[in-house]
Amino acid sequence: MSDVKKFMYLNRRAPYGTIYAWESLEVILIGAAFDQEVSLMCMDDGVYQLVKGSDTSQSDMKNFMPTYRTLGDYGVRHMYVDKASLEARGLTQDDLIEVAWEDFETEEEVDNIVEIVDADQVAKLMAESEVVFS
Amino acid sequence: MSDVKKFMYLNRRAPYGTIYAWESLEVILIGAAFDQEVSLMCMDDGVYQLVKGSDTSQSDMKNFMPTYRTLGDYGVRHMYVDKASLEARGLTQDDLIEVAWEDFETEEEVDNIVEIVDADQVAKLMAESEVVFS
Amino acid sequence: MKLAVQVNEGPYQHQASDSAYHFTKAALEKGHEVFRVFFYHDGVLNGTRLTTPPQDDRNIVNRWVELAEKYDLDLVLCVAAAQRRGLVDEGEAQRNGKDATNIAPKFRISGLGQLIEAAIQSDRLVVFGD
Amino acid sequence: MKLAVQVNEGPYQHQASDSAYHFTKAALEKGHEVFRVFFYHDGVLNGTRLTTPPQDDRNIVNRWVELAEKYDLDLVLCVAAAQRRGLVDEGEAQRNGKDATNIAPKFRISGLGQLIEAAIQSDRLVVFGD
Amino acid sequence: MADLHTVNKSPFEKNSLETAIRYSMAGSSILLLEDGVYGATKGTAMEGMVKDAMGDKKVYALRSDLMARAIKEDRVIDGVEIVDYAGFVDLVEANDKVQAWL
Amino acid sequence: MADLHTVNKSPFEKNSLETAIRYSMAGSSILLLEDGVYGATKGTAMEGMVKDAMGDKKVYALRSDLMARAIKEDRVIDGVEIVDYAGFVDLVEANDKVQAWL
Repeated sequence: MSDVKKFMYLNRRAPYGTIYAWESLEVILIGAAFDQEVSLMCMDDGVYQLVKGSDTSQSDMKNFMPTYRTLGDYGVRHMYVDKASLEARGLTQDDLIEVAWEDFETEEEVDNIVEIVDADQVAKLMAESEVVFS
Repeated sequence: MSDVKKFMYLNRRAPYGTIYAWESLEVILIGAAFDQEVSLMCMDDGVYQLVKGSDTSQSDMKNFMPTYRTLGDYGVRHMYVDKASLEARGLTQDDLIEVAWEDFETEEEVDNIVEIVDADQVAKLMAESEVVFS
Repeated sequence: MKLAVQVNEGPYQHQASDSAYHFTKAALEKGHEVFRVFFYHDGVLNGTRLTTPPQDDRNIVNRWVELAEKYDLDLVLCVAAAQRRGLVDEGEAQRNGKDATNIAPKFRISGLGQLIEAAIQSDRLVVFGD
Repeated sequence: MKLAVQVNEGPYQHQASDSAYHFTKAALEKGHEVFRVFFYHDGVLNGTRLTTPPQDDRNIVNRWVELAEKYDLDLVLCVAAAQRRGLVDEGEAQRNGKDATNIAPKFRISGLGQLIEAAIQSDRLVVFGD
Repeated sequence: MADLHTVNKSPFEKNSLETAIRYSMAGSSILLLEDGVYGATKGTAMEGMVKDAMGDKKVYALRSDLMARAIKEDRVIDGVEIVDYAGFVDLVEANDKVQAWL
Repeated sequence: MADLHTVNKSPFEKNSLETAIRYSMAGSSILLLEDGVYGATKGTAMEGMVKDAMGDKKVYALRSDLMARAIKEDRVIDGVEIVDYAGFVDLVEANDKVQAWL
C-alpha cells in the first residue's frame, strides 16, 4: 500500500448552525502535515461553507470562513461544488470564495481551485477517492 | 391565570435513532403529577413512536415503546396522529398501538385515545393549546 | 412577561445554546422576568465547568454563569439527562459513587418537574434545540 | 482487514455510538484488526467515567471500556473537541488549570493527527455520526 | 389567538419550515433563525413556498444569523422582516405562545 | 471499483438516502441502518425511489434496527437484503471503501 492516499472530505452541512463544518475544517488543517492527495466536496447545505461575505460580528461566534480561502496552502488540490445543490439555493460561482493554489516545487499555479461539477462528475470523483471523511 | 393549562407535546422524531422520543416521554410521565390538560401530537417521523411491535432484543437498547400504551394512566387525554404523515409512511391505524383512558371519578371510559386527524385539525388543535413542548 | 427557557443541545455542537443565551439576555435587558432556564437532553452539557474553548472563541459555559450572576437566574439541569451524560454535582457524586464533580457554579441539578412547573408559572415557554 | 472507526456523536443522544460499538465488536469477533477508534465532535463524550445511566438501560461508556480491555483497543478522544466539551484527563487538567478529571479508563486524549494516521494505516475508515 | 412559530433548520435539510407553514393558522408569525434563515433567501427552490405563506402569515428572520451566513439584506425575500434578539423577545410577547419546530 | 454507502437517516427527515442514490455509481451497495431502515419499508412515499435504485445498486438493511422499529420482514421491500452486524463487516470488507452519508 502506498503511503499517499486520495482523501475526500465530504461537506454536506451549513456552517454555524452546527459545528460540523468548523471541526471538519480543523481535520483538513491538521491533515495537511500528512501530505496526502486531498480534495473537498461540498454538496447539499455544504455549499454554504464556501459562500463569501460571512459576518459574525453580531453573533459572538468565531468567523472561521476566511480559513477556507487558505486551504490551497494546506495541500488541498481541489474544492468541488455540486452544481445541483448550488442552483437549488439560488447561488452561482460569483457567490463563492476563490482559493488559489501553488506548487512551490514546480511553481505550477492555479488561480482558483473552487470548481463546480455536475452529478456524474461528483459520483465519479467520490468513487475515485480512497478515503472519504464525513 | 388558571393553574390548569392545555399542554401539547409535539413529537416529530423517530424513536431510537435519537433519544428525543424517549426523553420527551419522560417529560410526560413526570408531568402527570401536575394535573394539566395534556395532549400528544405525533407528526412527521413522530408517528413512528406509536407503531406497535418494536423488538429491541438484538439492539441492546431499552424498549420504551410499551410505555406509550400506559399514557392514558398518566393523564394524557388525547394522542393525535397526523394523517398525511401516516399515509406518506404507508401506515394505517391498524399499525398503531391502542391506548385506553378512564376517568376514575366519573367512570367515563375511552377504549382508544389514539386519533388520526387531518392538517386543518392539527393546526387548530395546536393553536388551541397554551403550551407546546418540543 | 415571565419567561421559561428550555435548552436541548450542548454547547458548540449546535447553535441552540447560543440562541437561547442571546434570547435570554435580550429578554432580561428589556426588563422581562426569566423564571427558569431548564437544560434538557444534551443541553445539560452546558453546565460543565471543565470546558476550555479556544482563546479566540466564545466561552459558552462562562457566559451562562455570568448572566446568572448578574440577574440571579435559575439554571437547572435535568437530573435524568445529566446522569446519562455524566454531569455531576456533590449530591449526585455521593449518591452514585462518583469520584469527581464537573458542574459549573450557578447551575443546579433537579428533576423534570422543574420544567413542568416553569411552563405552568410562566407566560411563555421558549424552546431551543436541534 | 485493518479498520479505523470514527464516532461523531455522544452516547444516548444519538444511536451512532451504539452502531459504532456493535460494528467494532462484530469486526473484532470476526478476527479483523481495529487499528483505532477515534472519537470526534460530540463523540468525545463517550469517554467520561461520570455517567450513571438507568439500571435497566445499557451502559455505553462501560461497554467501550470492556471492549478495549478484551481486545486492547486504542480509544482516542480528539483533544480540541474534548476541550470544547469538557472532557479532561490528568494532563489536560494540569495544562488548563482544571480541578477535576472525568475521563474513563482505556480512553486517551490526543490530536486529530491520530485520525489521519488511522485513515492512512487502515484498509477502511468507517464513520458513525448524525 | 396568534402564535409565533420558530424554525431553525435549513429548508433544504429538513422539512421544518414546510411543516410550520402547513400546520400554522392564518395570522401566525414565523421566525427564521440559525440555519432556518436560509429559507428567507431570494431565488432559491424554496422561495415560492415562503412567498405563498406570506399571503396570510408574517415571516421574520434574525439579523445576526443572516449576517453570519452572508445573506445580505438585498438577498432577503421582499416582505420578510429582519429582527434582532430584542425584536425576537417582542414577538414572543406579542403572540399567545411560541411553538418551536425543531 | 465498488463502494459501500451507509445511510442512517430517515428518508422522510433528511435527503441522505436520495443523495446517496443519486451520487453513487452503478454497482454500489447501500446499507440502511439506524433510522435509515425506514427507507426499506414497503408502501411508503419513498418506495419507488428505492426500487429504482435497485436497478443497478444493491440495497441492504440492518436487522436489529428493523426489529427495533417494528418493521417486520414482510414489510421490507422485495430484494432488500437483511444483514446483521457481522454482515455489515463483510460488506465493508467486500467493498473498496465506505462512504457515510451522515
